[in-house]
Amino acid sequence: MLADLSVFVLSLLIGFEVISKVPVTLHTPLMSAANSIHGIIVVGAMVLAASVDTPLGYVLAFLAAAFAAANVVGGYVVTGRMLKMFRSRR
Amino acid sequence: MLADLSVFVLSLLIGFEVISKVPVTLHTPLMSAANSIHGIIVVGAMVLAASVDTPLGYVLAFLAAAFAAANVVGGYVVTGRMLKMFRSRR
Amino acid sequence: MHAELTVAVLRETEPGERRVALTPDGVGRLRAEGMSILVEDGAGAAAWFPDTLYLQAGADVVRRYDALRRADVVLAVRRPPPEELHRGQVVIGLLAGADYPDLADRGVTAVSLEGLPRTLTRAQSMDALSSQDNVAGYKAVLLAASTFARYVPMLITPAGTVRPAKVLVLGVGVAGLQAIGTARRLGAVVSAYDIRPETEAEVHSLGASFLPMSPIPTGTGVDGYARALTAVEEQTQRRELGGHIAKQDIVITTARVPGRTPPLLVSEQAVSDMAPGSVVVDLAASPLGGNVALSKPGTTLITDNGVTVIGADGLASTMPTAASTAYSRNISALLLHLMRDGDLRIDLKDEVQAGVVMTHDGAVLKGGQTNAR
Amino acid sequence: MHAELTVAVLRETEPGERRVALTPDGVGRLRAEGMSILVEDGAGAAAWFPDTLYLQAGADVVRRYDALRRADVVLAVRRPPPEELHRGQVVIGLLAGADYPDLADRGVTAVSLEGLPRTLTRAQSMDALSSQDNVAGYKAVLLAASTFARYVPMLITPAGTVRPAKVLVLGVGVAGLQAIGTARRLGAVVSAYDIRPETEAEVHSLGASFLPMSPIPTGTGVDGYARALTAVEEQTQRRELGGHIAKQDIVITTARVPGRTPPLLVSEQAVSDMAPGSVVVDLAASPLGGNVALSKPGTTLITDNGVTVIGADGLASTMPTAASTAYSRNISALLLHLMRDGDLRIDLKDEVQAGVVMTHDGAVLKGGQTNAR
Amino acid sequence: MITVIQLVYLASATCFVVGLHLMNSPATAGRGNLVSAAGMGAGVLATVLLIIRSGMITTTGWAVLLAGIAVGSVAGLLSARTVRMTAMPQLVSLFNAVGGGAAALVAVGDVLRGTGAGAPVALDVAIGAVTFTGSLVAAGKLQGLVPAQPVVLTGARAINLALVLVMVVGGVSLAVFGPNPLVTTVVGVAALAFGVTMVMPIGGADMPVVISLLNAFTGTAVAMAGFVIHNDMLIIAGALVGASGTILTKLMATAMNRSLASIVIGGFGTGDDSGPLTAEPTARVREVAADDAAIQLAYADRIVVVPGYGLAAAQAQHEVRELAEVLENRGVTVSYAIHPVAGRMPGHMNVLLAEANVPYSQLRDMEEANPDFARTDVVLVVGANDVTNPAARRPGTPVSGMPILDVDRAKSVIVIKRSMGHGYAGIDNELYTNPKTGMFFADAKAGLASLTAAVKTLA
Amino acid sequence: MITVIQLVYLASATCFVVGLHLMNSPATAGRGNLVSAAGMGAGVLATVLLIIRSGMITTTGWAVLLAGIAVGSVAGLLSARTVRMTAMPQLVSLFNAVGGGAAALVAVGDVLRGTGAGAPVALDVAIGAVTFTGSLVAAGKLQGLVPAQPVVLTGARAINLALVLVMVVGGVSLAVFGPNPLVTTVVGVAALAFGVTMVMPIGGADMPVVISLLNAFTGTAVAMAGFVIHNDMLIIAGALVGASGTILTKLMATAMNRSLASIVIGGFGTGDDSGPLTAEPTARVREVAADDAAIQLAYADRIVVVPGYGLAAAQAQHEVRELAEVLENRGVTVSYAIHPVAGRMPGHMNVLLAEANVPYSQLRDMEEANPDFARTDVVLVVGANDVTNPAARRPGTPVSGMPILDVDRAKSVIVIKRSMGHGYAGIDNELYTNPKTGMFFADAKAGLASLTAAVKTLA
Ligand SMILES: NC(=O)c1ccc[n+]([C@@H]2O[C@H](COP(=O)([O-])OP(=O)(O)OC[C@H]3O[C@@H](n4cnc5c(N)ncnc54)[C@H](OP(=O)(O)O)[C@@H]3O)[C@@H](O)[C@H]2O)c1
Ligand SMILES: NC(=O)c1ccc[n+]([C@@H]2O[C@H](COP(=O)([O-])OP(=O)(O)OC[C@H]3O[C@@H](n4cnc5c(N)ncnc54)[C@H](OP(=O)(O)O)[C@@H]3O)[C@@H](O)[C@H]2O)c1
Ligand SMILES: NC(=O)c1ccc[n+]([C@@H]2O[C@H](COP(=O)([O-])OP(=O)(O)OC[C@H]3O[C@@H](n4cnc5c(N)ncnc54)[C@H](O)[C@@H]3O)[C@@H](O)[C@H]2O)c1
Ligand SMILES: NC(=O)c1ccc[n+]([C@@H]2O[C@H](COP(=O)([O-])OP(=O)(O)OC[C@H]3O[C@@H](n4cnc5c(N)ncnc54)[C@H](O)[C@@H]3O)[C@@H](O)[C@H]2O)c1
Repeated sequence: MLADLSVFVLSLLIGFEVISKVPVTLHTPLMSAANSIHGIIVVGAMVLAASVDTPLGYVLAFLAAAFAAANVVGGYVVTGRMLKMFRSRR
Repeated sequence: MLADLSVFVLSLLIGFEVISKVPVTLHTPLMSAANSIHGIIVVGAMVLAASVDTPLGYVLAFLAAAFAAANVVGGYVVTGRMLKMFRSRR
Repeated sequence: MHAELTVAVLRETEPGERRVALTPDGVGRLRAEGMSILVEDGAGAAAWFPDTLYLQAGADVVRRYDALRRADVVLAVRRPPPEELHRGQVVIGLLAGADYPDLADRGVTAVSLEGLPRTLTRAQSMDALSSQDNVAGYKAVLLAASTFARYVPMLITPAGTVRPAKVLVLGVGVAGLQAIGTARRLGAVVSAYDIRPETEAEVHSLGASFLPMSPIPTGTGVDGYARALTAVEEQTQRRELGGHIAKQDIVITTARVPGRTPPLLVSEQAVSDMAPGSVVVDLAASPLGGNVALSKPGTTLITDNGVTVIGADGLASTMPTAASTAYSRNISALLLHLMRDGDLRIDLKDEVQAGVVMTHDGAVLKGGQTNAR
Repeated sequence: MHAELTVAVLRETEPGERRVALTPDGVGRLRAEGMSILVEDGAGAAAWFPDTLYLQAGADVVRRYDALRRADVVLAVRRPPPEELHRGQVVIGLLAGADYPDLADRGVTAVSLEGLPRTLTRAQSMDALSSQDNVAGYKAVLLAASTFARYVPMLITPAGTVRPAKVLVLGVGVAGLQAIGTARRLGAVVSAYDIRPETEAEVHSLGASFLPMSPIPTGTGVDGYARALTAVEEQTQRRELGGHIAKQDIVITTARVPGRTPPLLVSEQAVSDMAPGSVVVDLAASPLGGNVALSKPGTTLITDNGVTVIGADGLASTMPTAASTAYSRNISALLLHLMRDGDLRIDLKDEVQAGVVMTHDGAVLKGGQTNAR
Repeated sequence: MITVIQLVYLASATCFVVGLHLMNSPATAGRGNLVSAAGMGAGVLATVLLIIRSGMITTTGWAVLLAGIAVGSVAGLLSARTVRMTAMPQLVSLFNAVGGGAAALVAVGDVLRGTGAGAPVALDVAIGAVTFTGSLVAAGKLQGLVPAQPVVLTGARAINLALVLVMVVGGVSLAVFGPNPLVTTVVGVAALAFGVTMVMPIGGADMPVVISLLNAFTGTAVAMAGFVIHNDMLIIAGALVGASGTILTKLMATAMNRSLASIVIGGFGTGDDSGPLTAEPTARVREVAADDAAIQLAYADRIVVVPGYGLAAAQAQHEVRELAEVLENRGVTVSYAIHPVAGRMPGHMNVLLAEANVPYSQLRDMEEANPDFARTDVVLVVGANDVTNPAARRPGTPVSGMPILDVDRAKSVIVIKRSMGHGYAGIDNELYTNPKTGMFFADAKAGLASLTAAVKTLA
Repeated sequence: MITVIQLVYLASATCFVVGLHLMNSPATAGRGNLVSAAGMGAGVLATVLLIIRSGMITTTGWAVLLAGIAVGSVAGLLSARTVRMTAMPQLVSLFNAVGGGAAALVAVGDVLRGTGAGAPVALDVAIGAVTFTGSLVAAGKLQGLVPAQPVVLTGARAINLALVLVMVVGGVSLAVFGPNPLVTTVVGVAALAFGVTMVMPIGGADMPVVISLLNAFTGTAVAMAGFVIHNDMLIIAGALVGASGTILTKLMATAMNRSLASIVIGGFGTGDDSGPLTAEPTARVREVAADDAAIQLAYADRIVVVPGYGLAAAQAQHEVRELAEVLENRGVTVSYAIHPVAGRMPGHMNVLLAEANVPYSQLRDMEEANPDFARTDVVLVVGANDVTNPAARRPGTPVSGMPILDVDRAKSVIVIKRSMGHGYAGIDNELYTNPKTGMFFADAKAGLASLTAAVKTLA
């Protein structure tokens, strides 16, 4: 638990540091990128699916997996589309 | 060990992020500041002193404590002196 | 009228007038609209447009008599003698300066560029007063700088440091603004003054400073022009200006009030307080008086204390190529504006025409009566 | 000599010469060094320095005869008549233009500013050729711009767009550089050319472009001056320049070679290829010929094809206040340089003196024999 | 094996950090997205190995999992591919909703198994659920399915307080007394309700900020889920998003001149009070900030600058030349279109631009400039007004009949002026309400300087 | 209790991060140092509690500990207080040595107790020991106690290889077979030797980079010590310093136009080969980079700009005005001193500066400017040479007798020019070798632009 807390705090610090001076136009793509990253909850859904055996559990697992997968896949694709706008030159 | 490794890697990432675009004139004070921070080894020296009971151990502990303390105290004072140069205006 | 409008361009007769009403470039433009152009021989010579260029542009170069006889429309800079014109003819130019009845009596339609409603945005391309004032403002600075016995810009040299000349521009209309811009280009330290309050920002927009003077209530009159000041206001203004003028190296005055003699801004005393070698250029100099007490149009005099006072008269005419090029643009834009379906048709409901048409069908119209400027 | 050096300032006698050798400011400076100053009455009037200013500065204003009689040192712009000077007197000025024996014969010590070794860094404050050329280069542009019948800068106006004037400066010495700078200030598109290769960077440093011409081997001669070209080289140069000149609106020439007649750069053909209304100013115009085929010093002529050719002569004198102020600095710096312990002492071992002292003790010295410029 | 998986997890987390880092600049952003996606892929693969190795998963579990992933992936892919650019924000909000929902479900599942441990579970459920409904409402508002105006229920404050109380009490009880499905459900339901009541009162204009905030919430929820299932990668990634999302939210709020507190607390209480007031005048103009304008300029091929009296008034001639130089150094073609009556005197702009040494070759008069606007990427209008007013093309206005610079033919327009103030003719300019036009409200001198600075920061 | 201590440790580590973050800008650097020191204090206090609570420490232990800390603190304090500013780098290097030494000793102590575990111990000992001797040698080189020139022993490459081999084999054996005092000693001794042989062949000019690298080493050693004694704070702080130190080292090497690899590998093999070549011409001139010049300018009160022909040649008049404006906006007083013969024609500088719209009121001629130089903080010489050459004050040079701008009377001078090239008079300028003078080698236009950019980044 304490080790997890260290990890949590350090990750927060990284999060603060990494978003330094971002141009306003990148705000939306960055938000979208962050959005895709929290799609990592798909791992949680997988772990959940591996540990349930009741109908309710399966429903939960299905929902979680579907939600998370939509988040991951959609998130990266949308972010990629947004970023294409910047690739016109050089 | 694995948790420690996570902590280590995350701290490395923070270290990389935190030194972003530093003006050349701050290189020396920053180096000095980083230098003071590794004076935290004084904690190691304290832990060592708390766990030894042989003459050799005491010698080691004494040396480690003296070394580390010099690092800490000297480091912060020197850094402070360097930074005073920037405080002339505003 | 006939299928093709015939337009004549006359050689100016007034002495010292070097401009021409239409340039070869303008000939091409009007011909493209289906007009045929007659140019009096030598009309453009003084403005460096030889007859050959007119011929190349497609005009007929003819004798004055022929041009006048055949023309439906006569383009001129200054008013041609009325007796040369015939009934039904249209004459366009800067015709003001005398009354219009003689033109009306001959049945000539007189169109004067001076009557243009200048605040009308779409009429700006016809605004000859602006284009000619612009030339005058520019030239006034060159004239002053050439007359001035010192450098205008600051220079730090092995033979000493010279401070930049101080230039004051009084009256910040079109000519005044161009004078400010040109003087700044040459490196002068420029200040300016006008009674219209909106000019302060315009002066700053050219990097010059505005003279700190006690404010005069609502100096702006109608149509963006200045109003005439009362005698008391004028006197106060002159006195206050005097102190500033004494410190200047070059003073350029351009102040005018429509339909009035120009205000007297620089008194004799003010001139005599200036340092020897200073130069004053009065762009408003007129036979009835100018902005400067001593100025006479067309003459340069040197006061006892060594101040050169130049009564500028028709400076635009001393830069005839530039002035004619702009004038030609203005007059052809106006001519085209008067055209309806290939024919010239007077229509006094049109805002522009109401301003510029002075006589028509034997009558002196409103524009001609108020005798704008 | 006496304890106090007496210095006289003469009124210039040459017609059109408006400069004065010492300004009231210079009087103050020399008096501070313990000299007493005599000023001929009216000496500074043409340069806008009235006698009163000289009196205020501590000079004695006297008649010419008195000044000449009492003076140890005579300061002049141009050479005063030798017969007015007396034995032992020192005369300082721009004395070249004739031979020196007459001065030597009268036992006068002649010190000419033209002989100054100009590459000597510390002599720069005495360099009257530079300071006067600087005035001339500046004034040449004003003159050309005032003569030119169009605008120099680009202007986009409701009456059309005017392209900036193209100005070509030939010969990029002191006058040429100042002409470039001034023309650029006015907004011209400036190009320039000189045979000394180092001038290319200097031209660029003023934001102008250097004419692309086939290179001429080692155009630099001695002392930083240009060398005279061979007849073949000259002809090639003229031919090549011709093509460039035809495209220009204004051409200003300043090319000189020490001790020679100025090179002919602009042929008659080149002038006749220019457009009507163009202006050529020849700063090198001299009785023996200038840089432009048609130019005569002091006269302005208009060619058949409408090109105005101005043979400029002593332009510095048309800006007398600026020119005199600089000259006064130069001449007093030189005078002070000649002083040793409060006395004027000729010492030909001194590099500067070796250059400027033309006659001394009845002999014409080296400087006077080579007759620099 | 477990060690290897853990190492992969750590590597994945590192990829997320590096990916976000690269997204800080347009030049490397694309690569950043790929790095982050690679991390994601590695993490998922490692987890597949993990659950295979653990051998606990049932066949049904596999089926459910794969079905869920398939359904979600297809839905996500299709929606992401087909959505119009303008609808992106609502889609992001939807992804946010499902992400938060998934995080909440993971905790719920844990509670069901009776293993869910204390505070993290409560936080996960509460934050995840708030994010779920909050994001749905936000998406709805942007899409127009839910009214965009602030909707304030009577007694909103009381309801909000009650919901928060329920969540806090439930959370504490979960933390103290251990997992309890009923309490979890109560907390979850309260959180779902709170998500709605929190976002409903916030105006549509503030939605981007709210979405970003909810994004940070999801990140935090995922981190909590990481605590719940003891997975470092989830903790790292979640905390990363939580923290960076928070900063981003703050930056966005600042860029929009809003304070975060006023948005959220405004929502809490009396509704978006400043919204309706400013909505009217600015409703139809699109405001842009220096950074955005800079990116538009920096990535354009052809730019035309249209100077006007405002440039002169601000004496910004040097600044405009400097910006043009910086852009040209990037390979952008820059020219100036000078209207004949721009400024207050004939040739006003020429005097200024010559002073700033703008090369004559870049100046175009109206006749030369107008045909080229259609091929221009961005027109930068600096303190010009009347000379660009399309009203001149219609009769009946003070400027009617004056030929104008046809800047509205360009692909996009950026206007620098201080306000919606009028020009010399004293009339509104329809250019400013054109959807192509971005208004950059600033003094010309300062505005151009900040544009230059912003362009310089772009790699 | 342990939990609280762990939380304090985490807080301390956070303080280090925040402290370093604040050190990124001169404006907040002071605060950063305090925050970091506070973190250190908290960490030490928590450790005191920890060892009291563990109750394991003997009285002798206490005595030894306190004595050690007292001795070290006094030594550190005194040396830090009394050292001259110019000797700071060697002192930092000494602190570095003792820090590395302490880290190595902690691992050694752990091995003695028989608990030291595997790879971390080996790494700690090896890195700590290398740092210890390496830093001592570096400090010695800077202080002049050890020859600053690269010292290359015959067979250096072979010796180095052998030492590395010993460390690797020893380290692997420790990792695989567990703690062993003898092997530890062998590794430590090899590392001590390697520290010497590594730094000896590197030239004095590269020492700052080497010290920074050794600093990063110490950080890594401390992190390893953290692994050894299972202390997160040590891991975090050590890794932080290790990573940031590495980046810093790279930045420093780049700023000095050296590649890190060439410095270290150069040291390994043939010695600092490029050193002696460049040493001669630049030996007596002090080169400055844009950022440093910018800081000098930004924090000055009075600045005088001295333009010369180079400004004209580069057509940098607009850039110089812009820099002056940025500085004035910070409250710096800026004026221009114009020498009468600066440039190539009378009034050359006037033409240029007027074109850039420099206000006349800021221009001073030589007579006005010279008396003020003594009260000037920084003179910025832009492409001027002869007109500042103090050789003019002595007879016998081509410029003798020419009055010059007395820029060498100012507190400091920054010269922008492209090289050590001569001016018109073709002679060396003694100003450039004046210790007050920093040479910023750049084209005037580009150099001024980068100065402006750098000044703008300063808060
Ligand atoms: N050229 C001539 O000869 C002449 C002579 C007289 C009149 N005019 C008339 O003047 C007008 C010229 O048109 P234009 O487009 O150049 O100018 P304009 O229509 O007068 O508009 C100028 C705009 O600049 C903005 N502005 C003022 N100060 C500013 C600053 N410091 N920074 C940024 N923006 C600033 C103002 O908006 P904000 O207040 O919102 O900033 C204003 O809307 C025409 O109507 C023309 O007819 C021309
Ligand atoms: N004013 C006059 O009337 C006149 C006329 C003729 C001669 N002179 C002589 O000219 C000299 C003027 O002195 P000064 O100090 O102005 O100039 P200077 O002594 O000629 O020195 C100019 C310096 O500028 C540097 N430079 C050249 N291009 C540069 C660029 N693009 N960016 C940055 N630096 C550049 C050169 O050094 P790098 O190559 O290292 O960059 C050079 O050392 C005096 O000796 C004077 O006697 C003056
Ligand atoms: N619509 C347009 O775009 C357009 C075009 C050209 C001119 N105008 C405007 O027309 C107006 C008149 O310009 P103009 O150049 O023909 O003016 P003008 O020649 O009539 O007068 C010149 C200036 O003198 C000033 N003046 C008069 N009495 C004065 C006094 N006692 N003291 C000081 N100054 C005094 C006037 O205010 C004016 O600025 C200006 O506002 C000008 O901007 C507008
Ligand atoms: N020491 C100093 O600082 C200092 C001061 C003043 C002048 N100078 C130098 O003295 C030199 C002469 O200057 P000047 O103005 O008296 O020169 P000048 O009047 O003798 O000649 C003017 C220019 O004409 C050029 N020229 C001659 N023949 C030419 C030809 N056939 N074609 C084209 N150009 C030709 C010359 O190269 C020269 O640049 C220059 O190098 C100048 O920089 C140096």
